[in-house]
Amino acid sequence: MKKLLTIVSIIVVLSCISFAFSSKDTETTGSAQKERIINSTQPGLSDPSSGTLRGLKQFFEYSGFNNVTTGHLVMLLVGLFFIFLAIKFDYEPLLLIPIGTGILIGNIPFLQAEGVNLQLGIYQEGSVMNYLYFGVLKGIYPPLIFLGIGAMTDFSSLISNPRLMLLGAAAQVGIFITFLGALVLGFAPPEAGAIGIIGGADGPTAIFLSSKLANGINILADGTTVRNLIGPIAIAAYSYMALVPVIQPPIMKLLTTRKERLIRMKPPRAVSRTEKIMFPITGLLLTAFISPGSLPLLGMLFFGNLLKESGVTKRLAETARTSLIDIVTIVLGLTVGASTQADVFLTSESMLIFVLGALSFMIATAGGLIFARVMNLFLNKENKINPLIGAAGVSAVPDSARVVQNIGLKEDPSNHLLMHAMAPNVSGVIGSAVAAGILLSFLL
Amino acid sequence: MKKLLTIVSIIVVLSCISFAFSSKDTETTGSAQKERIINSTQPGLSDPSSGTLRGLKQFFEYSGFNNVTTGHLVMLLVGLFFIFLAIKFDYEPLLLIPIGTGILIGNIPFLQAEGVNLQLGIYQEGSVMNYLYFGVLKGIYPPLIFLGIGAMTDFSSLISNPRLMLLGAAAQVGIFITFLGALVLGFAPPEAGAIGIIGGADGPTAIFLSSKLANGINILADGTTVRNLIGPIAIAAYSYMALVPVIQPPIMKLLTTRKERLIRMKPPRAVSRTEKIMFPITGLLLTAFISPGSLPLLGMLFFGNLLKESGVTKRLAETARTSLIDIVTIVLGLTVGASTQADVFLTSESMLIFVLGALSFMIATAGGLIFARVMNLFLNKENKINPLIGAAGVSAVPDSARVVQNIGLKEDPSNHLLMHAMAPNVSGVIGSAVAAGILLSFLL
Amino acid sequence: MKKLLTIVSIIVVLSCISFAFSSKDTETTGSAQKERIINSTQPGLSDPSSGTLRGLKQFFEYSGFNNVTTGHLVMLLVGLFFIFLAIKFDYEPLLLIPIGTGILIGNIPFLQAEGVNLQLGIYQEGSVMNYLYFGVLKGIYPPLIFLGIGAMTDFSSLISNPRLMLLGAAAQVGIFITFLGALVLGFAPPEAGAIGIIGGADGPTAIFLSSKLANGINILADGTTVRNLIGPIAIAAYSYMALVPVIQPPIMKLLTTRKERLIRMKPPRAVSRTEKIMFPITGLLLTAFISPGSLPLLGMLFFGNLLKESGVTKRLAETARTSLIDIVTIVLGLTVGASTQADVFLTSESMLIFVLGALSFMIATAGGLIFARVMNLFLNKENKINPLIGAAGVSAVPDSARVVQNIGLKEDPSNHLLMHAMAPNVSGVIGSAVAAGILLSFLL
Amino acid sequence: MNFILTNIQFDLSAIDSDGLVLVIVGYCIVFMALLLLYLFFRYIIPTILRVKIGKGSSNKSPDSSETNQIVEVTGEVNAAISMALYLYLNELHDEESNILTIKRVSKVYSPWSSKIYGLR
Amino acid sequence: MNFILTNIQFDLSAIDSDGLVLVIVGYCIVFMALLLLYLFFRYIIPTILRVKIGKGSSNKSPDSSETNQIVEVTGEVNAAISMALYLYLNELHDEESNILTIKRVSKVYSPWSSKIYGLR
Amino acid sequence: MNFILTNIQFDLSAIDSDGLVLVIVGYCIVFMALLLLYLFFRYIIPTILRVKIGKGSSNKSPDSSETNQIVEVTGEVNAAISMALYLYLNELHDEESNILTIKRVSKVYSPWSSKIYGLR
Ligand code: NA
Ligand code: NA
Ligand code: NA
Repeated sequence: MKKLLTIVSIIVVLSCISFAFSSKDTETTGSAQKERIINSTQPGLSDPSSGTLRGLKQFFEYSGFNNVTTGHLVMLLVGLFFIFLAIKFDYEPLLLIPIGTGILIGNIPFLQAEGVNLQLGIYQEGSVMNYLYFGVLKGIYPPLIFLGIGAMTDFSSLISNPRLMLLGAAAQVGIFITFLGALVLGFAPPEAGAIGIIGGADGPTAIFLSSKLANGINILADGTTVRNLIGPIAIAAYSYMALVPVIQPPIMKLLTTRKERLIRMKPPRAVSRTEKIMFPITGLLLTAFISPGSLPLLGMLFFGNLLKESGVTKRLAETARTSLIDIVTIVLGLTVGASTQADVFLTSESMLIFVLGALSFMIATAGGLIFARVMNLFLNKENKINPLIGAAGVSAVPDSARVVQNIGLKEDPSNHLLMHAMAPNVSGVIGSAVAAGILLSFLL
Repeated sequence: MKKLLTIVSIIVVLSCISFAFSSKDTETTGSAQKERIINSTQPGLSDPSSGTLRGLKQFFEYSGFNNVTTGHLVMLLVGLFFIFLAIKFDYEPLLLIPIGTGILIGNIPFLQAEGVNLQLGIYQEGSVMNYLYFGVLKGIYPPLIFLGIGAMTDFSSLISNPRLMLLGAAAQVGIFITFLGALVLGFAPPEAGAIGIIGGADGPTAIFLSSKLANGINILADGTTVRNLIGPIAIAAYSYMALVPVIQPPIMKLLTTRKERLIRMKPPRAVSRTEKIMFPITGLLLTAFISPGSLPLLGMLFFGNLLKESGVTKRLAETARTSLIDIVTIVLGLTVGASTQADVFLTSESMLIFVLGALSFMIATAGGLIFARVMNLFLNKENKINPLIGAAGVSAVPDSARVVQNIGLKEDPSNHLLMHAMAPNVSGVIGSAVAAGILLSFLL
Repeated sequence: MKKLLTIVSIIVVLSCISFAFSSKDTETTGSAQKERIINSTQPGLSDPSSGTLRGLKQFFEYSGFNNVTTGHLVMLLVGLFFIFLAIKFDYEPLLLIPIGTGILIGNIPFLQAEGVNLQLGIYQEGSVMNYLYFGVLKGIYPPLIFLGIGAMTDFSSLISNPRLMLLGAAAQVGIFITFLGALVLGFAPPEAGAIGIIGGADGPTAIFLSSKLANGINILADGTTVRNLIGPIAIAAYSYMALVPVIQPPIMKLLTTRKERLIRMKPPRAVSRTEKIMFPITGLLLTAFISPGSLPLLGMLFFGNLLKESGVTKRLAETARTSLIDIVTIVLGLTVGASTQADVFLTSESMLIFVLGALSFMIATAGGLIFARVMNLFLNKENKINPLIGAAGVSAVPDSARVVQNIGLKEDPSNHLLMHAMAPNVSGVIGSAVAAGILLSFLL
Repeated sequence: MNFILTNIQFDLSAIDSDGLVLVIVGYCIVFMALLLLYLFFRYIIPTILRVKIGKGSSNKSPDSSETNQIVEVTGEVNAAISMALYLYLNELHDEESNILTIKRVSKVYSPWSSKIYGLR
Repeated sequence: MNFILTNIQFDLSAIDSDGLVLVIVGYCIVFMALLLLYLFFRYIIPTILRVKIGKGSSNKSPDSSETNQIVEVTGEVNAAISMALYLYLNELHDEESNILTIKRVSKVYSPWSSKIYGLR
Repeated sequence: MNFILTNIQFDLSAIDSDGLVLVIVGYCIVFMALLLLYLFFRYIIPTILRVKIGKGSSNKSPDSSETNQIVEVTGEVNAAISMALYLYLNELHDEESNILTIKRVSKVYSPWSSKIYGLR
């Protein structure tokens, strides 16, 4: 109940407010910035007492108190809310703490006037945040994150029961339906593609694709520039990934019968070391031949996994899954958060993206569940799949697999679905990266 | 005694010599570079024996032996001296070893002639050092260092006795007095601001501010370019930070009475986890609203601290305070050291900066001590502050807090002041970052 | 036997095939790229069924299946072979796994047509690989690797018996002879210099020098641009370093008598901490004065060693030899591997480089062995050197020292040469870096 | 909310043939990619491993038995495995597993969390 | 040193009104920033925590007791804490604390420092 | 291979005076660099250390004894040292040393750490 409240509040607050302030704020900011006191040009003010007054005025001009807008305050509350969610409910804290703090840092009001560059804002040239943001804007961080993820992922469950991979493919329907939805709502095709990938439930994939398709740089066929939607898309993706334990259960219960939820699956077979080594190599070659656009993400994912499984490069795998991924996570989270600067973020597009994102997650979940039931029609009795594990196909590793485990345990406390759910869970990562590759080649 | 000798020798050697060679060296270097043998243009030298002679000559032209100047030798000695200090007396070795080695690497003489770029010097485009120096020049490394410092700092002492924060503010008087001193000595206002921050006793803050204000790039109102003072300022800041155990004690004894030095303070109260989490968040918002210019430093400091205190991002905090800060420290120290290339570093400005820096530290210490005595006038008897801890307000964490502890123990071997001194010590870091933010907004 | 087969197969396969496809592939690729379907320009295809067909066709256009050439397949096999070697025979796995995977990633076929930049290939602007490749192209990674190597190398054996350093110098003859060989085969002098350094048997040194001399950017005296040989040179260097246990033993047996191989050497003396600290400092100053061009590599090597030996910067040394070197190794290996994109790599030059590289290693080994025998002529009986350790002078740390140990043990199971072999082994690293510095100053 | 509904235009015509094609083809390819991977690991890899073993050395046979044998496990064992896997995943998610030793040591001592205050 | 004194010009007029203003305003703001932080942690945060506890669940009460209770500690205990803190800070400064185990383990064995030489 | 031989031109004239000079001078300098380093560590450093000890404090003397004394070691001890060094190098090469928990698991099997050698 508390959880439902949480998700509703996020959507409502973000959506409504983004509308309320999207048009008004620019004015406020504008007027506040008009009068910048330039010392040297003011004549006859040489006695210290009036000077001090003037100095205090200038200080006030520069301070956050003078430049604050409602938009800033809204975003600061959102940032605090993210930090609260992470600490209180332990929802994806490794992402929400950096992103939340990033939102705070990105929404400290400061003097933004023409010709004045204090090198503070993430969109100002020369600021530290701007340099760190480079890796987001150019899609460099997500592949490095995937490298680390590869070095910490065990694909055994998937290798032992490769049939379950198809569930990871089925759940990607969320991506494509959302793409259509975004088209309908007036987004340009590349923007729609980037928005659709929210349904892939993979933060790095979402950031990577939006940095390529909706980066505020590319020129569309009709001569207009695409909008920079990296911030809203990333925030939406991570928010809903954090809220997977809230979003999925009702859909899972709705789309499965009690009898289905009780299905017990055969325990997975043991997997040999050779198979584990073959997997990343085969996976890399197959997926990259089919969708070369997925190479930056999947190449790194499988490279990391090979470092782990080869058994001869343990120290590299260790570093990839600790220092390397941590450093990139810190910087990525912080800059993605900071990219939500109020005047850029609080727009009606952001709201639409949030609504589409929520739909996307629901459709993806439903897609996985329904496909699992369809598969069961073709399977003989002892090989039947518990359709709950279809929900894990959205990825959001490992949260959605845990949700499956919990729902399964509620029906039958001795039916552990986790190890089965891991297969669609990790194949969902592969599936959405392949989808990203296709969107990239068709829409770039 | 040995220590006094140390500090005097540093100042004298650096100061005098910088004068002696500031004008002469350019000539020497110039003449040595005139004649570069270009192989292909020399006709008729095709027999190997004369060729070998010619080759040896060319080798000699390129070698350090040919290009060395007195300036190089002086700086090499300085570098060796830094390394010696670090190993022998354990003065800030994590900084002095990289900086000292950097000075050696930056002062290896090599052929510098017009049209010849061997990509060796830190100021030559395409050299490795030049690429690594980018992070210094753009002020990227200092915030990352602050991230790590935040992830390793415990603000408990400050939270439990917030009154002591004011001591950290008081000591920043050194910054502003030095700013005036630098103006008097003929530095342009932005340069003077960067020099003043030496009195903040924080290496990263000093490097950050000088990279923004005195970077050799900005144009002043009168059309001249500011000088690049990053090197001298950083070296001065780190030198005096290393020498805090030498500089502070005499001033502390001079400005306090024995009775005051014996004051015992109440043990600090326990601090709850909630308060520890609230501190970085509140600190970030308050300081950034007051002085948005301090955001790059304090935003990162408090972000690091939140990673530590939130309790849900331990692995990120761990990486921030180990690999991340170590890597940045190595590269920062090395390049700051190498930026002291003799022909750039050995100037009269550098000497003035060193003198101003020493003054700055002394004034800052005095400021903290005197303010502590002033505070005592308003406090009732059982809450009196031991004014020694005012000296810790200069920051130089945790060296100056240790100095306080040692002086306190000399007067009364059972009076441990360390935990009290930590409060002004860490608030001094905040104070000088706020000051840096103000200087930045007023002088950029 | 199996080993001999291995090396022969590498050379033959790489050499022959590189010839076979160097000219043909360009045509195939060219034709495949001509017809790119641009959606918007095709009129009248609005019904979904024909649209789907068209979409499938476009998908196929983009997929690897359409763009594959024999060159791609050859390189994929090479990549798989590298991974196989690393896992099966444990040959330098820390390098061959990243390089092998890099070869796979770099040779996934994708649509490369004029005006189409899918940001996938390492040579395409904006691709992740291209950004990561920057550090190779500018010679930034190799010095960082040397920093880590310095922080993990113990120079004791060298300090205790400094005479053995000369063996590390002698083996560098391979570099210079190969340089001549490359000139004879028609390479421009800078290219020849970069090829010669393969004989230095140090991957980072080879990459560093080729990134400076044969980078596809520099302009020669006759107006032509040097070729980009970084890929072939790096691959050759690492391949032969991995194959040191195969290449060296026959030469070692050929050039030494059984009696010489039985020589026992005096155990090395103990080395004081002071000496260990003095070594990196002296080494840095001496080598840099003689050959300033070696500073980027040796400056970092000795800096790393000083971090280790100073005893006061343990945490920096620890990070340098773990996270830092691991991260750089991962990225360096991956991008060097990916730089072998078939159309760039499979040329007759690459084949020549492979042949020259093999010769280079053999000559270097011979040089070390022969010089050891020459030294013995001047040494009195109890100080005689076992000439086998001369072979360790090629560096390839620590593989060639292990080869010496193994060969020595075969002759006399109680004669452990390893600790003696380490001296020429590490001095070989210094020697080839000095040689690189000289080549750099003469040929840049 | 009224504002939102009136403002947003649902323009169904925006879904042109190109968009539909991308959706259909795209989804098919995602399926195809994972289907291929499935087929590969269901049929080809086992064949390769079997062939290799047929030719290969006897020390490879434990591998093969692992690969092909489907182990019968009782419910209790299954539960135990799941539990272990669950724990492992938790660990993976908290991502603390690999720095266990380090953390235990580096736990900063702070007097405010000390037992002498009787608060913990 | 004579050279220095004659060469440097002390130009007091360089301190113009702007400079003085910056010094006065700047120093005040630094004070203000830390004063605000002080006031916040002296008055507002405790209030918030108290309110939260007033409203909140009982499991928060240990927190509150932590926050408000000022523990009386004898001099000896105080000394012990300081000592410990001092040690901790030393550790922090040497910044070895977090890699203690590692170092102990990774200490490279080198025969030249070995006891069998009888040199140590 | 025929193709290769006919295609490649061995142009000996490409080795001009410049190239030869570079080879001769270059090789000499490499030798010189390491020779200088040798001479430094053979003669100058020991002298410095001796002078320092002559002047210096008594607590430096163990250092000096370390530096100058050449210990006689029997073949067996020598073997043992080599073994240890070999192990160390293995470790260095496998580069596992710095991560304790992991190492214990991944510790590569090495005959020298085996009990059958009776060395441990
Ligand atoms: Na997914
Ligand atoms: Na300070
Ligand atoms: Na070498």
